[in-house]
Amino acid sequence: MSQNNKAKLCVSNLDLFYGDNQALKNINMNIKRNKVTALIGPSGCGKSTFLRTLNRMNDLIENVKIKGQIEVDGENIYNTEDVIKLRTKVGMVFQKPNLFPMSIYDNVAYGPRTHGTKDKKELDKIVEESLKGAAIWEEVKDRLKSSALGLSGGQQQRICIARAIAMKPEVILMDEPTSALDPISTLKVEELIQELKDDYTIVIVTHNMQQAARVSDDTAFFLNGELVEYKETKIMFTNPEDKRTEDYITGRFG
Amino acid sequence: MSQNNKAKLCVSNLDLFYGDNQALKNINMNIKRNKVTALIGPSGCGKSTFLRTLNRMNDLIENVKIKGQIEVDGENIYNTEDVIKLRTKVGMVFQKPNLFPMSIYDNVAYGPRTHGTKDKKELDKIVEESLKGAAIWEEVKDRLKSSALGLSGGQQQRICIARAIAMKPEVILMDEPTSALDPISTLKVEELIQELKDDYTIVIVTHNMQQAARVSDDTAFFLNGELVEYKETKIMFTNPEDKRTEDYITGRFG
Amino acid sequence: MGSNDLELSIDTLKQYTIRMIEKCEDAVKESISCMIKKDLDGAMKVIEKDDEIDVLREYIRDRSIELIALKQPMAKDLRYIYALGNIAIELERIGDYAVNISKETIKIGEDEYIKELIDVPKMSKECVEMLCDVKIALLEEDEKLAYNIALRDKKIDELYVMVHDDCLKIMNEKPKTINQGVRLLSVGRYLERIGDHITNVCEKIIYAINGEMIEIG
Amino acid sequence: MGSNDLELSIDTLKQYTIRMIEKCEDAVKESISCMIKKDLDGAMKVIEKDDEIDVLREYIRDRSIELIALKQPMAKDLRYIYALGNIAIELERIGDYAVNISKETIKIGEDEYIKELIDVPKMSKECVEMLCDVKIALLEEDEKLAYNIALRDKKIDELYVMVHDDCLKIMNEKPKTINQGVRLLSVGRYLERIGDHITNVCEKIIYAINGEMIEIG
Amino acid sequence: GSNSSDSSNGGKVTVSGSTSVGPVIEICAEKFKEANKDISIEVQQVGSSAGIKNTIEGTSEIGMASRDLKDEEKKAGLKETEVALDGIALITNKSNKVKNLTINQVKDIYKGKITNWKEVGGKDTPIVVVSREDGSGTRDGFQEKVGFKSEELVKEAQISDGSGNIKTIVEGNENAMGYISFGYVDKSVNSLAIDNVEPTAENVKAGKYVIARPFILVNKEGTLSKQGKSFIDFILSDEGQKIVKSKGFISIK
Amino acid sequence: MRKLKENILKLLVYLSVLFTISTLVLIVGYIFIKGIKGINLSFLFSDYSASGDGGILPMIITTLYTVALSILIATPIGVLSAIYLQEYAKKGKIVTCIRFATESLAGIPSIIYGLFGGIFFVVTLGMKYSILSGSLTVAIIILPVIIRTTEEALKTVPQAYREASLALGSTKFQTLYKVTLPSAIPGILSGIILSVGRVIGESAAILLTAGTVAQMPGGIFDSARTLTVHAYLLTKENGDIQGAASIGIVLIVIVLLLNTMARLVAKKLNKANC
Amino acid sequence: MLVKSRLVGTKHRDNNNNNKNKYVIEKLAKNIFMISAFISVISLLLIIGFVFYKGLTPFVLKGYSFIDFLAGTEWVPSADKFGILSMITASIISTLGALIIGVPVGILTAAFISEIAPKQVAKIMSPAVELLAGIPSVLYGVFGLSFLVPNIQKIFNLPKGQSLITIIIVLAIMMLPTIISVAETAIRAVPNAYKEGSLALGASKIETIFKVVLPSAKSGILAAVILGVGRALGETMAVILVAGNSPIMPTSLTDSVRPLTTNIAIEMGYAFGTHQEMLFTTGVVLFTFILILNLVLNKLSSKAVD
Ligand SMILES: Nc1ncnc2c1ncn2[C@@H]1O[C@H](COP(=O)(O)OP(=O)(O)OP(=O)(O)O)[C@@H](O)[C@H]1O
Ligand SMILES: Nc1ncnc2c1ncn2[C@@H]1O[C@H](COP(=O)(O)OP(=O)(O)OP(=O)(O)O)[C@@H](O)[C@H]1O
Ligand SMILES: [Mg+2]
Ligand SMILES: [Mg+2]
Ligand SMILES: O=P([O-])([O-])[O-]
Repeated sequence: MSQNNKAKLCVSNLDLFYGDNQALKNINMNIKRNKVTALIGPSGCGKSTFLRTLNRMNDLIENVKIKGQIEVDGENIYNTEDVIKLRTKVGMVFQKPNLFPMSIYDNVAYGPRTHGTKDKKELDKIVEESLKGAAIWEEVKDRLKSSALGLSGGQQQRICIARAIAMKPEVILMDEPTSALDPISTLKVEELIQELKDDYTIVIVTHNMQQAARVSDDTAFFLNGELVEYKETKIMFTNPEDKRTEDYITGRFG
Repeated sequence: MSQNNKAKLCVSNLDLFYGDNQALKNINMNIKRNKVTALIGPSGCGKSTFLRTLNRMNDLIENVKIKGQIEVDGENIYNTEDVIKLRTKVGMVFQKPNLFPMSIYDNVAYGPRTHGTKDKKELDKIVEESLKGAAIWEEVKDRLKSSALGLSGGQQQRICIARAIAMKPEVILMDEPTSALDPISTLKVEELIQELKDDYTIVIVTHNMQQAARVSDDTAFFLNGELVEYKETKIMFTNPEDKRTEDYITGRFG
Repeated sequence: MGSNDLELSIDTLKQYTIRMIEKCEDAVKESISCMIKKDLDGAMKVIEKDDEIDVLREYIRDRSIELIALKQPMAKDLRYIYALGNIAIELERIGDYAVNISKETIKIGEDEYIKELIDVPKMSKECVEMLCDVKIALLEEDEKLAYNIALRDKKIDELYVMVHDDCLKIMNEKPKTINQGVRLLSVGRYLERIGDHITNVCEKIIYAINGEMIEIG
Repeated sequence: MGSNDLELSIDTLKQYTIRMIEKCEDAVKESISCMIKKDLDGAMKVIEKDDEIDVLREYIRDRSIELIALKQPMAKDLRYIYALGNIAIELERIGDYAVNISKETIKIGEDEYIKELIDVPKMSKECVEMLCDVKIALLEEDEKLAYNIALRDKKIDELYVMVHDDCLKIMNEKPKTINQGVRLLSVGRYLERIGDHITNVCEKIIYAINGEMIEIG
Repeated sequence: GSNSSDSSNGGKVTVSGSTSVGPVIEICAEKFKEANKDISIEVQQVGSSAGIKNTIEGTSEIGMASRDLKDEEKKAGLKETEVALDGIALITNKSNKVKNLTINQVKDIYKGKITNWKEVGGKDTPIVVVSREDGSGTRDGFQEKVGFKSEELVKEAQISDGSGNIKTIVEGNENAMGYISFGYVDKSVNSLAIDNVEPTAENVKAGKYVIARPFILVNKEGTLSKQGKSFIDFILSDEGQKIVKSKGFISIK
Repeated sequence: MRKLKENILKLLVYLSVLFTISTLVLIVGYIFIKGIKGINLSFLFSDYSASGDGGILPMIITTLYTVALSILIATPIGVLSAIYLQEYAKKGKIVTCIRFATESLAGIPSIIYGLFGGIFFVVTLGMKYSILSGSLTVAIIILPVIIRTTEEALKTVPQAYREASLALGSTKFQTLYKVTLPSAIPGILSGIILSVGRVIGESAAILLTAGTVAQMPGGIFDSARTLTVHAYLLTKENGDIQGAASIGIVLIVIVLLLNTMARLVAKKLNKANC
Repeated sequence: MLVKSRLVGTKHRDNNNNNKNKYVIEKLAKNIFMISAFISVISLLLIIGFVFYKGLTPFVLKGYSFIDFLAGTEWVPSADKFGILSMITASIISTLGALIIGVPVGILTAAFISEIAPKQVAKIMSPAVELLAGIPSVLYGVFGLSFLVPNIQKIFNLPKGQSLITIIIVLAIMMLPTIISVAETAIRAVPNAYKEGSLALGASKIETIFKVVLPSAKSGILAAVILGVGRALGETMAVILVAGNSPIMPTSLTDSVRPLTTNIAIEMGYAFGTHQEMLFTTGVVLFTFILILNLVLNKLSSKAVD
């Protein structure tokens, strides 16, 4: 397959159907390594669906039919049987902070433990590194053993990110990661996303154009399952090419 | 009481306690007639609490103690026994569209019916007018009898507004009315709010500073139960006086 | 509100800009015609009227900042607001030059002109016509037109060279004319600058329309 | 990112603005010193170097639009971005005037000056000093300083009047000097304009700091 | 399943059937076990028919019935052993003045021909007839001796599925009349004389009190275990018959 | 007018509440008044005697046996089925079918279970009247209860937990035992406790399957009599209302204990979870 | 501001572990779960099989008429007369009667507990209702027989207290806890937002309950009612003691009747042969009622979801 050297994820000719209903139409998109790529578009345009194809979370839904190719580092993810490996490589953070009802420590250690890391010291190290990576270490280091659900929304979401990081993934997918947070927590998570891009390739779905503008390097605009426009964020928001993009981002849509 | 001629609601020296915890501290605020007043501030600063004192929805919560005065058109609302009358005069729209699981028609007719309007023709008229007032008539006029829950979030929220309007209130309180909506629905509701201010005095709580900036004439910034700054929106967002306001609206807070 | 209101406001800004352009047209036209007619009172009026242009500029500046703060414009909306803010600065400058021309008129006073004013009115006419077209370009979002208007600045530059050379020639021939010559030179210079500013306005219009910032001429 | 990044970017814009001011300082200083020293090559260089100023202006303009589009700045942040965008326009103009001065230098060429250049260097010195102080005012958000700098424009205006009168006197006395006199006049005029633009820059700095748009002088 | 049949050979005798017979057999079992500690005896009170059915199906070793075997049942190869006689007493509420009825009056009452106490010398109140359920041994015996058939039973009759229930009903309702086995009669109700014959064991034994029936134990021909046999023998022994007597039934001896 | 209507409605509500409370007080009070005389240590803890003045110890033991056995049988099956239905099964005919089956089972009157158990376990499988037959029968009775409550408990586990776990590269099974089940435990437990109550209260089905032998059971293959069946037989055969009421008190106390336990367990686990 | 204290060098995980085992366990677990699930299906099939096999034998093999069975009003097993119309009628009337009392009382009590009662009161009432649900039905029967029956006889001045009305009262009491607790859950599940919405429109608390809360909870309440119906229709032990059990067509509420369930329970011990099979047939009829009820519930609840 032709492969962009800089691209971490190559999506070609992707079609996705829920039953007979086509939710994604011939998507072609190369997502750049160590960049933040934002997916924007009106509700129901397929952002989440697209995001979830990238780590095959759509497998959980019945009646989904997928055509086309998605390559991570040149390897077609729908050719492998080993979804576990894929999901380890492509982590995900969800709209609502969805920490398990366990201690902070156990939450972050969940992934490594699942994958067989048993050694206490190693786990300690992973947990610490991940929490530091998610810029939340200082805030929680003194209460790693207390329940994670006692934290504020923004802290929880950063722990979710730490939990994802603990798997040492290469790509982190985020589906509206701040839509359940207040503005201040949102800001913190946005700052974190910016920091993370040095080490990870990040794809983020957001309803909030301002957020896309703030955090992303590239932005993709979806509409009715189509990828309408995909380019550098700063160009996208100052000078989009497609009339529909223009209308959407200036609030003239619909 | 000294009363600003233009003020619809006069709040003076308002303190509110939840048990021993003071949630509002000496609030003084004159809310102008036929203007949109936005309340902004970080989570937990008391915006919702303040809003809910204005139509005594806090009465429902146990252990609430209120000091100070709130006057609507010069009448102290905590002196009257007739909460029902107050709530008829001061309508409310909530964060999530909370339509009753009835038909669109019945939802809008709920208020008038509760207050004794039985006449079919009169109800029809009220419903139509209210739906028109909420800029949703065209979208629903052909399915007034179908369930209100089949509508999109934005439509539902506008019907909530219609339902409030049907009571012919003078003041409409809105607590984060668009935070559960997608951007396009949000836009529609915002447009509506702008239209409504010709006839109503509107107070809106929002987490979204951009929204406050977009829709309001005046903005009040709350912090830790205090009213930090309260002035014309355009001045607030271009040249706030208080350092804390400045920090909050420029995202440097916390 | 929302998009609607924003558009309204951008439209308002545009309307004000158009009004400003009109005022600049008038100012330029009047300043030169007063000069020709030696209408010192008229010149005085031009100077006074510049205040109106300044007020408009302030209004547009304030509105555009407000708009940016309150409506979070993006893409074209943003470009328009930004461009109109800058256009207002250019126009204000044009107004200032008209004032400067009128000031020279007053300083020349009742002295007879050292030469027949031929090129200066031509320049002024060209400027006024350009401004008039700028309005159309702005209203109809016509980037081609804007570009073509900007190109017409060349003609003004040529005329200025002629004015400059003529004046110097006359001054050299008749040293007595120096005082007035210098003033006429300045007037020519001012008109040339007005042309430049109109070009800038055109550039900004093009930017607002398609997001490309080009330098014309 | 978030506030952090925004600050970074506003800081970057400021840095670029400072650099632009420095370049303007140099340009003004150089253009006059070349004029005095009749260093035509130097003058040529000043003209060439103006490109750098233009590039910076473009950079600041583009960044400020981007910042507005991408970061939704409010309050002071917004005022700063808007002001820096406008300051860049003013600075570019200052650069242009330096170019114009250098062009006059070149046109005067090897001719001996019709008078000793006394006031022009003074004006230039004043401008350069003002620009230097502007940097401080900008960096330290010192609105008082900015205001005081703007007030110093008066001195430049006074010097210009002197230059103007001197030149006219000489030209009237020695008609041969007309050609050069006109040029010297222009140079004075340019420096006066530079002073005006610096004033504008100061106004904008004050606006950025406290949100008040005042007209100084 | 095979386990339990093993154990029944080992030392367990399963007995099931009539709820009238049950209580007395239970006591016998208790006494029997005192002497034969290694043998356990399970007594199920599930009704005569169910007991017989269980015995036929092998679910129980011994069945108890408070009535004679039906022909169909006999055909299944059952051997019956009469272990006691039981009188069936007609009972009325304590407050009821009627103390004696003729057998024909009883019949007419149960057939619904007499519906008011006044017709038999009592107060002017309706008679509430209480009967056991169809299939009950007590009912079978009662109907046979009184002389009417199931379908002739007055339709409005209260049907109750246990002697205790009948007693409770009669105890709580002054209009009620019911019948229960002698073994359940106590002071809480009146028991009526029939044709002036008091309902006593002696009168039954003497054949004067006619409403009576036998208590029988059945077992499948040839399958009775040693323990089972010794249990039946115990019941038939003097000690066993004493228990029978002590519970108000009539010894066959 | 509006006030009047409101007052009438209010009155209706209060009448209803009065009715409910008074029936509760009446029933419980009646049973206590009738039965309290019979309650004493020897009643509770001595062996039953057919000849009178025995205790109810064998019935208590039998009840415990039945509860333990039926719960042991039904819980794993119920919980595992619920897991299948909720976590694994694809929506389709089979699931609809299973769900319908469980729902139907839940609705069947226990007398029908009795009929079934009485033939199937007692006769066909040759288990005779035994605690085992009885327990198997009640196990089927409580199966739907356990399935239902477990399903509900699983449903209340936020989908987000599962997605989070899967997205971390866990398998479904890992997700299940590390995240989903622990979160569902309080719900499952309260379902089990509910079932215990159901088993204890069951009479018709047990009567027809476990028999009525009033003896200390030697094992699960013996027939025996549970407390409820005993209460029933006392009423039916002896008209011994007082004895039944005494057992009633015991049963009510057990039910109360179970309910309190359920509450405590749910509360505790909830706390531990949050 | 975030504290940036990240360790340097984030290495990405090499995933060379073999995940094969995990997939095997995964499959195995799934199959075990599936088998468990089928046990309930098998149970149901067995029950249906046995009950229907037994119950239909007389009609298939012995030539009895099912129509006569359903339409017959005479039940004299020893005379070979099997008609259960009166029992069907009795079951239906007693269930309906119990519903008429139990449903409104139950729903209003539930509304009281969840909406009106102060927290403390609700805290006591909920477990009390649960207790009511936990009392074995035999005890209801004992209570009914020894308390209700004599009192009803007295109050209504009847020859006997065993009657439809007694059954109805006992069943109504017995279905109360079911209805209350299910309806309470349903009412509690009504989003607070509805209540606030209504109150904010100037409605009073009672108006809110009757106009918004109860209608919103209607699908849950319906489920409560249907569960209550199931309980009433299937109740045996309590009814047996208070019904009087005369197999006659009821003509008034004071008649003794024999509902379907008691017919089975009362005679099962003594029945054999055709008689026994006919009792199974009674079970089949009962069963069919319950299944129909279930289907209706399913339909209704799926409708309510829409
Ligand atoms: N599980 C599903 N089954 C069937 N259709 C689905 C499913 N999930 C999503 N869809 C449909 O696919 C389309 C895309 O949905 P998707 O959730 O990807 O949109 P989205 O862009 O994420 O919207 P939002 O911003 O509201 O989250 C929608 O039309 C939606 O109705
Ligand atoms: N019912 C209550 N009982 C006790 N404390 C309460 C209650 N409701 C709110 N509070 C407290 O009062 C303070 C103000 O809460 P309020 O809900 O008004 O904040 P808010 O500004 O609306 O926040 P948000 O933006 O998160 O909605 C908070 O500290 C909160 O914890
Ligand atoms: Mg989505
Ligand atoms: Mg709030
Ligand atoms: O229970 P019985 O068979 O003896 O009536």
